[in-house]
Amino acid sequence: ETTLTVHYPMPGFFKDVMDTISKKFMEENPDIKIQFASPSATYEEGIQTILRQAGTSEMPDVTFVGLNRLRMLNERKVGVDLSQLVQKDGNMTEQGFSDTILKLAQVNGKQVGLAFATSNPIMYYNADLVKAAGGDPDNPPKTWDEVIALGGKIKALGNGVDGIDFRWQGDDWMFSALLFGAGGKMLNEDESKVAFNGPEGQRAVETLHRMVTEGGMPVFTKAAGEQAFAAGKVGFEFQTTGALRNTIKNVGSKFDLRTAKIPLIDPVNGRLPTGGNAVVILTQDEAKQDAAWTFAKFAAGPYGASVVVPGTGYVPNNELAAKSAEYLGDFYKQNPLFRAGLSQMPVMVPWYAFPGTNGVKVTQTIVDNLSRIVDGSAEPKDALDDAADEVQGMLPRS
Amino acid sequence: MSALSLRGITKSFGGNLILKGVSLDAGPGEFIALVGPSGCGKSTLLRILAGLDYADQGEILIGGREMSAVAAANRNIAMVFQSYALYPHLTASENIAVPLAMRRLSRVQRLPFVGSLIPGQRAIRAGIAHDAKEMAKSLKIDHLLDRKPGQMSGGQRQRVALARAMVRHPSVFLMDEPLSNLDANLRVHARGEIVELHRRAGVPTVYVTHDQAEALSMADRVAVMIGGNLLQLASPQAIYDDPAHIEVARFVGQPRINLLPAIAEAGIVTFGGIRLTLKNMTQPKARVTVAIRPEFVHISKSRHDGLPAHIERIEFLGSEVILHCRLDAIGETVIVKLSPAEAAGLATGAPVGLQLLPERAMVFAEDGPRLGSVVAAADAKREKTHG
Amino acid sequence: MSALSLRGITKSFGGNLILKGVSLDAGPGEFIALVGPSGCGKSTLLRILAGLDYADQGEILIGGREMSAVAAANRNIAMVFQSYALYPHLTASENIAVPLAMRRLSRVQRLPFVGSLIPGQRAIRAGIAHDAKEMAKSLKIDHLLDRKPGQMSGGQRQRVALARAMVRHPSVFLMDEPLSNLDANLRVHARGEIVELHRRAGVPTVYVTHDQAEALSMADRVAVMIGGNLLQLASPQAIYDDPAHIEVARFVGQPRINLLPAIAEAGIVTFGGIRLTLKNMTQPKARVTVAIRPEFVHISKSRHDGLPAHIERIEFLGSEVILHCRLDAIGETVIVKLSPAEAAGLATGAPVGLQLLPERAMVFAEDGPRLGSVVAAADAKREKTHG
Amino acid sequence: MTTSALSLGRIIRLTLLSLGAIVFLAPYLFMISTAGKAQSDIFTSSLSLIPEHFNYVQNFTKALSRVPMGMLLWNGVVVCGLIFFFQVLVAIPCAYAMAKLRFRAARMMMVLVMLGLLVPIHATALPIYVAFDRVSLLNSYAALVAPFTISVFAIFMFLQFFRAMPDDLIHAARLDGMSEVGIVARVIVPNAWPAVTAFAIFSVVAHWNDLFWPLVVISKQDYATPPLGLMYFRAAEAGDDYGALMAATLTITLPLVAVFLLAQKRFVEGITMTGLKG
Amino acid sequence: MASVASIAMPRDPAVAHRCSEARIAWMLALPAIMLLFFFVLLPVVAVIILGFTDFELGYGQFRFVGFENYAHLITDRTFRKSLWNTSIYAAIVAPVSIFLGLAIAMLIESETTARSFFRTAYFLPVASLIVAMATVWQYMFHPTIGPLNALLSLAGLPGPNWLGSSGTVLYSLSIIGVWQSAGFNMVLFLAGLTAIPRELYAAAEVDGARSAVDRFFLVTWPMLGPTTLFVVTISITNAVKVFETVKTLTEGGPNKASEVLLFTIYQEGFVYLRVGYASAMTVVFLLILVVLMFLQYRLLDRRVHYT
Ligand SMILES: Nc1ncnc2c1ncn2[C@@H]1O[C@H](COP(=O)(O)OP(=O)(O)OP(=O)(O)O)[C@@H](O)[C@H]1O
Ligand SMILES: Nc1ncnc2c1ncn2[C@@H]1O[C@H](COP(=O)(O)OP(=O)(O)OP(=O)(O)O)[C@@H](O)[C@H]1O
Ligand SMILES: O=P(O)(O)OC[C@H](O)CO
Ligand SMILES: [Mg+2]
Ligand SMILES: [Mg+2]
Repeated sequence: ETTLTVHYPMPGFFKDVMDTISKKFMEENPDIKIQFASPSATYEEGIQTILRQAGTSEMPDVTFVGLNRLRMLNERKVGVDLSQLVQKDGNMTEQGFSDTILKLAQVNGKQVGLAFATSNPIMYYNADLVKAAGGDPDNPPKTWDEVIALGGKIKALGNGVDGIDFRWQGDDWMFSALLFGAGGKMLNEDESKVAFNGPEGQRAVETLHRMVTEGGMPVFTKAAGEQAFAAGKVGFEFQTTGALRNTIKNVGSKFDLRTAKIPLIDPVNGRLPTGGNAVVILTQDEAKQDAAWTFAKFAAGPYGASVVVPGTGYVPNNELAAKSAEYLGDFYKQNPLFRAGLSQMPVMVPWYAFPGTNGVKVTQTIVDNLSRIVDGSAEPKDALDDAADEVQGMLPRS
Repeated sequence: MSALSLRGITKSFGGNLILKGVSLDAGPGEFIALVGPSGCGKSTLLRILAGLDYADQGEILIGGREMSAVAAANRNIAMVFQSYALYPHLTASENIAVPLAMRRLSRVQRLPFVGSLIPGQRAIRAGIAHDAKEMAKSLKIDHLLDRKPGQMSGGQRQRVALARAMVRHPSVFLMDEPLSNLDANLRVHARGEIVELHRRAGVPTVYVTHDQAEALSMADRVAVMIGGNLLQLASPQAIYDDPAHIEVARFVGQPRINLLPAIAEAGIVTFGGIRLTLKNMTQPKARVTVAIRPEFVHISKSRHDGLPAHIERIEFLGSEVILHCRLDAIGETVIVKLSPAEAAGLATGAPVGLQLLPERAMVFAEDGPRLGSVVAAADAKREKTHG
Repeated sequence: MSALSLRGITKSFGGNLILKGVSLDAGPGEFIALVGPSGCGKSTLLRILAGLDYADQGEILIGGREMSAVAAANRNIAMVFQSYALYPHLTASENIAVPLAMRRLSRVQRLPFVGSLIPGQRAIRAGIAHDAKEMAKSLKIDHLLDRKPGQMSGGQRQRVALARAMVRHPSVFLMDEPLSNLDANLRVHARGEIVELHRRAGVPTVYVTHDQAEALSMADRVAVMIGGNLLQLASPQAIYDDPAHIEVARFVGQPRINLLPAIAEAGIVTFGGIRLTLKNMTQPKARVTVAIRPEFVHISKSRHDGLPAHIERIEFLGSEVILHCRLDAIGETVIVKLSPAEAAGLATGAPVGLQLLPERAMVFAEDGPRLGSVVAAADAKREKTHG
Repeated sequence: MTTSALSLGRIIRLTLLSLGAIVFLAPYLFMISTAGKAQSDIFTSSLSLIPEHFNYVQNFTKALSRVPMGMLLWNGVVVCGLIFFFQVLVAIPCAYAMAKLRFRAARMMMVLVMLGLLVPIHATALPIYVAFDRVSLLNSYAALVAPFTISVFAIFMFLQFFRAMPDDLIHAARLDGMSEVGIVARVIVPNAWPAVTAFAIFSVVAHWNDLFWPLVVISKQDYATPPLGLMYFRAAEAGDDYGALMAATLTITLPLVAVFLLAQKRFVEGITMTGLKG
Repeated sequence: MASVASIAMPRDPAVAHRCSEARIAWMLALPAIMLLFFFVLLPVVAVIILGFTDFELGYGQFRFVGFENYAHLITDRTFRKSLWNTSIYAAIVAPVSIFLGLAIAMLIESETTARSFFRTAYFLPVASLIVAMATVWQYMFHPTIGPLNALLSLAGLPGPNWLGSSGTVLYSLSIIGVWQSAGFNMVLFLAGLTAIPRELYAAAEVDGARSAVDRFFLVTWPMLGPTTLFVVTISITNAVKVFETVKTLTEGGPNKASEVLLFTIYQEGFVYLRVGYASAMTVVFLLILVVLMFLQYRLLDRRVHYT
């Protein structure tokens, strides 16, 4: 019998999901026992825990890492390269792991993990407010211009109501939603130069700026925005589809909650970043690695997805799960709110991870400069250029 | 009208009745010494007078004015606390200056920092410091003015506390054992200062002490409080020579008064072979106590001269000698006070004869009150001898 | 061999020399009273003896054994502290039992919980409780055995502290003002208990007190310490009647000895019109002080009978009366001690004549030491009168 | 001074105290109210303290069943108890030596103590973590307890307290035949109760609530402390289960409040050394 | 340590005694000294050494880089910002919580009814778990649906964006800081107040200290000296060590407006994983605290009266 210690972040999202999956897994694989390490509150704390424990006896056998932190793990040579295991299996596609999906958890061609839960940013809206402001809830706005205009009208309703909550805080993910949506890129091809302050980037920050000036977006902290939206005080909210289940619970029957695709600045070339996390194998023990691989595939596989998707709001990362009625086929018919994320799957591209040791700091720098735009203390262009300058300085020299 | 009067003060602590209706009047400028055994409620009475504690019943009048609604700070009473209660963070001179500062400086001038900016306060402060220094001089602590209480010996602290009370011009002085920690010489000196101050100030003073010499020598009247009752309030002479109650007789006088059990019947008191005739004594046969002070017992080296006794212990006290003698007849101990010259040649164990001066004997009823006075020795000779 | 001896003890606190080379020997079973003004270093000396503080120089021997390397806990000394130092968390009986438990119970038996499982400890504990109770009875605190120090009055606490020291069988007793907070009657009783215990135990005892009656009546010898020096160590009688130093004379005796400035020349001392002849007095002309105790000054109502003076103040002390008289000739105050009978009829301001008994007068050099003794009054009559 | 009637001053005083108490308790009112709300009731635009549907049972059930609350509380008790025990055991003799014995290192100790007071565990967590890993101490009660066995706060506090204890008391104990260890055990400790109780409050509160250090050294749930357990209700992203979170918080805060209620009487009773004169 | 004991027995009795006393003192203090050594001194030394390296979490080795980290610190905008923010925060929270703690303690002390209720009410924040309370404060401070702004709007005042705006975030955190620590100070002051002999107040009354203000300045304040010194020390260090609220509520934002020292260190060390640089920051942080304490003791200790 093999015992695997499994660590995961964000128990608020994943505790029930993990419990269900591991139970089922142990039923199917009686010779493998799953035991959970204390979960971490966030992706960041999760990776800190892993890096601290790397090489110690405390290191878990399996962990789940935010997609944008895989690069960091790889650079620090923590975790097992799954490429051989993928090759050995040979039939990954049949198991539902298409190349696109495998790619989400690759760094420089190396298979660092298997994407477990994937997300993309969507638009949540309060149909009651939209109606009150003269919009058509069944026909939600498709461009940022429409969103901003309607947001302004909602704000004008008064009574402490705000138009938009765009989740720009925390990390660069939502910024990349605007940037990629305009067809832009973070760095140039060889990753030596900052590229996010090109015209696409400028349109992205301009859009953010207009949400504040015209769309009725206040300066919210992360939690404040979410709470205000749940309270029915915000018209549009833009954030990960992963938060859908919780948003539904928080809103209850207070208002008519709807979701829709997030607008793209460039509807043709626009892409969206993939959020979520991947399962990573840490153990160096051969026997455990096999067991861990089995678990990784199970969790990231169709059954896992069929648990994760309804339990959270993430989009299925496994094609079998999405298509087969055995898993999720009927689910989307019955739960239209979950369709927004699903419908955006074709435009998902990997969440960009910056190279070098300053990866995390770069994201923080971008967020800090965004906040200057949102609170009106800097012109969008200036803030963007400042961010570009600072980030350029943090990129690896060679 | 009396300057200070207490009427029927009672006070109990958690069910224990400590003061059982104490009444007391003091004339203007009268000095009253309050004595009594430890724990009898002396300090409690002073605290009630000062407004630091409240009586359960009774009233307090100062200068004819009812005080119960007046806060301690407004009664204008100066008090020396038994525990000194000096401010530990202030120097001796600052301690002495506090009551003056509280009276001479305005509310604003007293504030720290701010106060020192107000015009005029400097001159006032100088005056206060001067007065404090004068007071300290008269109590011989002027060399300690910059020390804090922690750096002084017990006696020095006590004098600072005394100076703090004496520097003021209050309407009443209350002093709670203000000299207990001084050595004999210093005590005599301080006694003089207090008497002098009291004469100058002419305000009623209540003075608690457990030193009888102090009480008897300083006071106009002495109040003896025992078990929560004021048993006697009279001149020192009367308290000593003419106690109204056996407890008063027992408590006052050093060495202690001799108390001998006796039987009284039809005006004749009999004990250990002695018979005394009492004036105003009519009651039937009863147990009584005969009391006689040690200085009124004479001793003779012949055991046939008076009551036969043996010397049990001899105490040398410098200017006098105390003999403890056991009466052969009734086994009671009688204390005799002699001058060293008279005591010369006496030794422990020696047989002696004791003569009790009958005209100085007092008779008390079994429950305490005085019973008339002795007229004469009916028969001062022994009636029978034992072994 | 003396049971306890101190040799040249010096001690200074931060530059102030407090003890200036104190030497003292006590025989086995000797009771030594240590007196001196407040702050003269009495407590410090006791603490050094007990090993609680260290002398800068000098040595301490107990039973002939050098003590400097012996820790306080191993010296087997019992001490009553001036501040009681009772354990606040223990009841009176537990307080008294502590030194016994420390000695009679083994280390393991003393442990809480575990200790009570060790065989034999129950009997020992019962013995300890019994002894503690007996001790308490003899000091009249057996009704307080279950109270904690916080629930007792000062005098009661002091007796518990006394009991804690007396319950042991130490090799030396040290007592630092053990009776200061008791009222007069209780004090006399406790004095008796201490003397009795001391006699039974037969170990050297050093007893600090500021009560002269205590020192003189209890001690075999009295040590007078003034300003860090042991000025005299002698029998009570000698200390009182034959002081070796003016400071000793001034310190001992109540009321204070009369000190009068005089001039000595060729064996003749002259002051205020009186001339005394001195034995063994050879030095040339010098200022001296003549000392005479108040009981050796006689008074006459005629101012021509002796030195003319006026009565300044009369103090009534119960069994005696103290007169303060100012000598007309030299303006000095002379204190006179009388019995109430002798004082009858005297009033403040009245002129009187004072007779100083010349054979009881003592003469001291200006820097303090005694100068021979008086042989006779060369001329006890006044030479001239003023105004 | 013991007027029980409502004087003007007293009314002002009571009003001030009550208003202040309301302000200080406001977050708790919200907490209690939230613990009884359904998730959709919590964030509404209308201010209502009384839950629309009483969901106390559901939330508390969730709080108790979703995490092994009994085990968490037990771990909390064990860890806080051990920490407190060792802190007192180590700090009292040390503070006694510094306050009442003459030794040359006392000054150096004082400097060390002050330094210790300044260094937050966050600053030294990493070296300690690495050291614990080397000796395989991670994931154990020892790892949770060991770094806090030395409390400079305790030494500092006891030092202040012991300085006020009269020397004569210790002298009396020496003459009664006690060793220095005996004095600490039999005289100092029994009389240091007010200080020990006050310190107990601070120590227990700090370590019961500490999240940082358990997060660093504990990855196995067997040793999770209550705050670590609370993590199950929290996440960085959208939507926590606030009702259950508040129910869980209440569950782990109540023991502390109970401890404080028990302890406060004793230690506010006062620090009086009544075995002594004046 | 043992060397003290090994000195040959000197002849002077005082010295001999002092040695045995010192030996016992060492013995009693030894456990504390050893633990201090292992859990404070040694880790601090390790941090100092790390401060001279480029150590990063996850990488096996590291290099010594001399003062490079310190040189970098001087130009680090974030570090300077967090230094400034920490100063502001401490300058608000320490004095306010000390004053409030004292005021509450005095009010409670002079009150006869409901004492233990008030004590508990004010102490509760000390006993609260900040991870959970963060959520509550988040809500209290919510710009649109929060009760605070709801109250303000009742009074017709526009509510600030408490935690959301870089202008107010530090003050909002200060409010929480005061809320958390006033009860702590209150408890210490209560203990200090009960230790003041009642007799001194009696003496003050008799001396004519009529008003409460007089009695405060004559007795209470000076007698609280040692307690106050203790409270000041604890309050300042605790305020400078603010971390949990920032971590859980604002993550240093918006735009570093609530970046404080410990959070910056944490961020560098645990989030950016640059342990070497974080260690250099820690060293500076400790130096600042040491200097602060030194100054404080210089200024205050000699003014305080110890009974
Ligand atoms: N606050 C109090 N609570 C309970 N009992 C008290 C209190 N204050 C005084 N007592 C009791 O009241 C009695 C009288 O106390 P008080 O201090 O007045 O005595 P005293 O005559 O001054 O004694 P002493 O000569 O020893 O100073 C004592 O028995 C004492 O125990
Ligand atoms: N620890 C100390 N530091 C400095 N000075 C001290 C210390 N202990 C005592 N003294 C000083 O030494 C002198 C002697 O003190 P000690 O306590 O021995 O006096 P004492 O004779 O017992 O007086 P009392 O009769 O008042 O008890 C005093 O002047 C005192 O101020
Ligand atoms: O929450 P996820 O997994 O969808 O990831 C999205 C980013 O964290 C949003 O900032
Ligand atoms: Mg009294
Ligand atoms: Mg003394």
